[in-house]
Amino acid sequence: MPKLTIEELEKLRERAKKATFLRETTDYRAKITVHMGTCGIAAGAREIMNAFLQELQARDITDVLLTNSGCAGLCSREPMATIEIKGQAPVKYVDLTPEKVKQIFEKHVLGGEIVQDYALGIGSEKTDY
Amino acid sequence: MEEKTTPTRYRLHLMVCAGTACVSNRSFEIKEALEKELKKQGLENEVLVVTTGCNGFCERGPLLVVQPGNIFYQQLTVKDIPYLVEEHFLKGRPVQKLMYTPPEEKKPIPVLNDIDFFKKQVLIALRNRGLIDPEKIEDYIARDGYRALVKALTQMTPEEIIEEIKKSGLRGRGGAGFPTGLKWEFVRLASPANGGLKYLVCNGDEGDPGAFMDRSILEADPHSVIEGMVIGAKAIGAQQGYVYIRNEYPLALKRLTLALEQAREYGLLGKDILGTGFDFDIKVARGAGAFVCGEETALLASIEGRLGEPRPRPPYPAQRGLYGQPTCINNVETWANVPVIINRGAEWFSKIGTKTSKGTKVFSLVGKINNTGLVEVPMGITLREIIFEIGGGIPGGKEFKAVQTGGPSGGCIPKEKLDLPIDYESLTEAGSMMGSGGMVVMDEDTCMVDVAKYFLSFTQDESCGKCTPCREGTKAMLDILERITKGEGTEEDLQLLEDLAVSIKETALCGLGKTAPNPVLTTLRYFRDEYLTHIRDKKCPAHVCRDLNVYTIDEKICLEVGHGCDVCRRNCASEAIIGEKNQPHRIIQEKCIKCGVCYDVCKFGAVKVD
Amino acid sequence: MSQQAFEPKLVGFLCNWCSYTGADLAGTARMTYAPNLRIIRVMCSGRVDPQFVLKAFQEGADGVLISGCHPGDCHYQEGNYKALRRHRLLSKMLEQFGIEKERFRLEWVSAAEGAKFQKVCNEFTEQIRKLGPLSWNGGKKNE
Amino acid sequence: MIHLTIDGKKLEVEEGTTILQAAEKADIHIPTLCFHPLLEPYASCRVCIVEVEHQGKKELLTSCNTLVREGMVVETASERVLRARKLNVEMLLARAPAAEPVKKIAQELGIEKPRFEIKDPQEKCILCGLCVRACEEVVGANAISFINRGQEREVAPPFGEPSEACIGCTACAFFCPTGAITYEDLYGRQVIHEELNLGPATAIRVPIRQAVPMVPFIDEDACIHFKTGNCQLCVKVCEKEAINHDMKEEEIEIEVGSIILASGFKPFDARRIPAYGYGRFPNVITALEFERLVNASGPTGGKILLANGQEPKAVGIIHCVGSRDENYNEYCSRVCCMYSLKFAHLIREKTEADIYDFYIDMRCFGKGYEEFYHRLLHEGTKFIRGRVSEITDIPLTPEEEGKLIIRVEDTLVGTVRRIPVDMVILATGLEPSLDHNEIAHIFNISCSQDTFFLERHPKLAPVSTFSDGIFLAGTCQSPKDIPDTVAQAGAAASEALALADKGTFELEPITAEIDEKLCAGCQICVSLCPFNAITYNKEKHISEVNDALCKGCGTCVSACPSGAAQQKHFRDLQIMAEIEGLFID
Repeated sequence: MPKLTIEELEKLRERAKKATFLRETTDYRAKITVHMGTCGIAAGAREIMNAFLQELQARDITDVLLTNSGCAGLCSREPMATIEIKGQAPVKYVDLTPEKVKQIFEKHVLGGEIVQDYALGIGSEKTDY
Repeated sequence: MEEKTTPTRYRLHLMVCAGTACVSNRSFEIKEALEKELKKQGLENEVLVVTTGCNGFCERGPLLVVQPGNIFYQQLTVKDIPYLVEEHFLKGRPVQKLMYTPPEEKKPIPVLNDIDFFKKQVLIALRNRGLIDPEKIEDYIARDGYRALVKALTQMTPEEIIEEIKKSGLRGRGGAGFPTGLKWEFVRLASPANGGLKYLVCNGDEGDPGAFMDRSILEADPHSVIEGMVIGAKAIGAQQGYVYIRNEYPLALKRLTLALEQAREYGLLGKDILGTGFDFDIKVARGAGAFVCGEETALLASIEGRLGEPRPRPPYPAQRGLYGQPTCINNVETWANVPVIINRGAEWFSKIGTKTSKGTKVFSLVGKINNTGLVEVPMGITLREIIFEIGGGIPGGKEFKAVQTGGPSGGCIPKEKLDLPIDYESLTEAGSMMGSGGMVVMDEDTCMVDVAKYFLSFTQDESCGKCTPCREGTKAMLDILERITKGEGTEEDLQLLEDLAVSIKETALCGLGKTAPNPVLTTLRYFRDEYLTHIRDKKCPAHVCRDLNVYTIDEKICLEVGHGCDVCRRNCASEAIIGEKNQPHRIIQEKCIKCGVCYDVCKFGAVKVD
Repeated sequence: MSQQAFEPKLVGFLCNWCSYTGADLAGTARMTYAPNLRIIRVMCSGRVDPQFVLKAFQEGADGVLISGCHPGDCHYQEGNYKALRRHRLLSKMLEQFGIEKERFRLEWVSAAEGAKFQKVCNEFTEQIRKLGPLSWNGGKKNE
Repeated sequence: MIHLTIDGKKLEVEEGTTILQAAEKADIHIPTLCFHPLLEPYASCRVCIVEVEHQGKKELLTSCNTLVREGMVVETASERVLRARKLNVEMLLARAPAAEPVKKIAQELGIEKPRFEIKDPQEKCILCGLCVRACEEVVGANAISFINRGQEREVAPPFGEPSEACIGCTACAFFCPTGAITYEDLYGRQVIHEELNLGPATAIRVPIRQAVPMVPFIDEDACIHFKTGNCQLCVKVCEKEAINHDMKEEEIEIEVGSIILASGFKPFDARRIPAYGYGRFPNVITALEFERLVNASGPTGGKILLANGQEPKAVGIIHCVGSRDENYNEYCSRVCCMYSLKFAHLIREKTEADIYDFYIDMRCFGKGYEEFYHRLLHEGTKFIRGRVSEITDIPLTPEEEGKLIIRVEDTLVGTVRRIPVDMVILATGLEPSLDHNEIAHIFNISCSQDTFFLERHPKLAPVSTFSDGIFLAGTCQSPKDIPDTVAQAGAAASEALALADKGTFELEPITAEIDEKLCAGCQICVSLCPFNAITYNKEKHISEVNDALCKGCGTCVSACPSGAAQQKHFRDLQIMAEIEGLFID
């Protein structure tokens, strides 16, 4: 590693921040929860999780929180994911596939437009996330 | 430099504490188990395991904090890992049984920030604790590391840096609390002899029993110390720095050495730092663990390879220090504070704390307290807040008796002073001192004479032996305390003890000697009765001083409750207990060696100690 | 002349400072030594011109002694070294003339060495006595 | 200048003065233990504490290292000071009850017995560090240091092993205020100064008390500075600033007209006669050692004592040690008889001892000498004529037990006798000085058979040498006593003076000359001349002799191929004629 100049240090800082933002950021624009109960995993939730991760990585997004939770109770419609945009009501998507994930991610997470086709329903409460 | 692709995106960062306390609780095994288990579950690309420096809540180690979310897992064992990985990291169900439950409560607290221990802390010196891997410079840089350095090197003159530090009100965290900016100014204005260099030293020789602030900072965030030192070097005009660190801190030594290498590699140390033309490098000097080497002149002598003993001041190191040159010597914690002050400004810093003592102070909270560990609190916080809110009070529902601050040089503060706001002046006023931040909590089972004896035996043992009062005086005081705890003390002894303590405090050569009588002086001041009980009644109220204990068996309880179980007799090594099964037992006092075994083995409370 | 009756005629060139004084000492110390040596005083053994030696042999000398100060002790610093060099060369030349080199001797005798002078003198006389007369006319026309 | 008050006295002292120094100026005594004016303050004993009031703050400070400040008010014996000082001294007394300086201060402070535990009643070391600092600061050897901590602290060389760094200078013992360090303790490195040893006691000394000039010198072999480059304490204490270690021996050329050699003698080394046991028996001493012993400024203050400090009951004086002996020197050293008689007289005067004088012949040739001999005969000195064959300590009879026995053939009685004595004085003879031969070489003079310098003529020129302008005086020429030496020295001085007075110098007439007509200009003579007396005249193409430089050796003459060079009075023709003359029977 050659010696840094000040500009290079700042660039390095930017990159390092992206690698570690998870540890600090509490202020997310959106939160994606993949439901990963035994039922979800059996139905392919891992793939869904990976698909979301890839989307985040590919677009280098740091203001969206991706997390998992246990079974949401509707095992027959797994894999499921809940998407919460800050200030809006959470939306549950069901019967997901990686392709659907892509669309949902682009339209809903990035665009803010709910993909009604895949959505199970929209919650009434609003999230503070 | 080649641009790298965006870093791998993980879903979770698992921050495993790898401070010395957790390491000795096998946290590295936890880490390995985690990695193994994650791989098994195919999560290695989703979940990242990070080793961090000391989290502070050492009582509960090994610790794991899950990010995002700040979920706090504690007292982990390797056996817990497969379950934890599957449940939480795979299935998203946080594991409650591994979370922290405060004593006398039922419900666990999942999030770190909600735990009392962490709630009241204000992190400046420990700002990166649990958030970075100390062995990765990138992690430090991500947390605004070396930003203050850039500012100091490019936007500030040395005078401005010193002015900023002066305005911040930062005072030496090593004990005496000398204003840091003023010290820097002295060194800046001093001219080196014979065209030599000025030196800058980081005092990492932490010797107080039960104190581990410096170790923790060096282990958790070595770069913050390095950055502080480079800024200091710029301010005073030094080109060579030393970190004096105990060789018995292998982990801190390793991480510091690694950090220095990384900083050098990145051009943050050495020649032409960040292309600004400023040269400064740091060497590591390892100490052999003599307490007196924490005294600055002894420390400098030790770096020079001479006998580690203090020399009279003046001249102060700022005038004639290392190799006879002006030397700025500050404690680890002080250096770690510097980058933050430069980054956030003196004004911000000086808002924290009291009128005379600004910022925060790291304390190591140990002794009879629920939450032992490392805490960083703002100056001005009361002892009560630290002990009862952060520290969670005294275990076993026992009564708080005193807190010993400032290590062997400090004094014991009784419960009447619990509401004392902590700063340099108030502690000195109370007969103790800030010291480097040791805080030993004592409960009702503690004998204050014994405590004084303990600390004095430590200073007596660690005295370099150079000056008469410290060498001979501490020994003489210890002899008196020995006599008192054996029931052989007289009231003249007490007078002599007090005279000695005052005289040593007044005439000893260095800080070690001058403060060595503090534990005796404060216990005499606040717990004189206890001394008198030892002397007059030949009794130790806390039953700690064994020679003063008298063991007896309550024959009624022995017979009626215990039915003369005979366990005590069988366990008595000196055959001092007579009695047969189903009969009451009795202790022959002449034979009793006061070992206390009978007291410990009696299940019925028939053995009494007085 | 029988061999027993042969009394060699010897010529000695003695330097003024050492050997001549040494001879004087031998005399004042009443040491007896062979009367065969006839002494010519020179200021320094370095003054001894090879001609003198040849002249002496020519005139009928059976042996010639040059005696000077010990090396390093020369009153004139280095005259005796020059005598030494000349002695070496002249000895070779004398051999070519048919004169035994034993007949030409160089000795270092200091002013304190009266006894040594005595010894040298006696030895040299005996040596030449054994060698017998020289009878060398040195190329001088027979008279 | 700084103004301060010490014990009510107003003082004005220079900046940079310590309180201790200031107090000393005001004649105020502050007790100290670890302080030494030649060493940096160490401030470890904490006995010199004083109470200082400065800018409204009153504190106890050590006076040895605290510098004075304007307006300081110092109390050296306030109640607070005394209380603390007393405790510190009391503690030191408990540590080192045998340390005299501590005892003294303790007494001054009214401490009778320490209240603290005494570990070793014989302990003297107070850990003041003077020895360690002397070794570091003064000597620069760093051979000793403190080891261990606290109560276990002690002074020792590295690892407690004899230190290679120790140069055996004993500075540590010198600085030790309590006598805790002794020479012998230094791991056998220290040579104990023998009672009768004439060797150096200190690096700076006058050679002997009667030395002329009476000026001290630095013995480079003993001086610490020349070993370690440090120390230079003498420079610090010399108020006249007369000491300069950088001074080197230098060669000074002085042009003179004449030189008087008075290079003296050396005494015969009595070790060369093993049978006399010198060096083996401590009570066999040489004449010079005896001379030192009886000297009032000597090691015993002039008392005649044996090595064990007792007075001898019988003393033997042996004459002609190394003189009149074929094995050593054949000549008579001339002075021994008379000084032996003097010794006998002194011993008679100062002790009750029997005196035996073993002589070959009594040589009392000078004025009043014979009379002195007679006086001694009357005083009862026993004169035994005979050469002593052996001195032994192996007794044959009970009387000889513990004595030195002198075996001698008494030639007057004709028997071999064994005489037990306590002390034997060897009347060692005189020998030319050590650099005698070197001097002879430098001045190009001869030595006589006895190896002393040779005079030009024993009767006609007894102080001249064969080198013009060089004269002899004293024992370099032959053994002689003081009157003779003085006489000869006077003569030598007159000879030299005569030359100087005359203003002219007579040259030997025997110089070389070069006949201009015959000289071919070959320049052989030029290169041969050891005195550069011949120069080549380029104009005339001939060589020319400078009469003033020519010493007349004639080397050039014998080398001249053309016969142009001739020596006055020793012309070729003259010598040839001489040779011819030899053979005219």
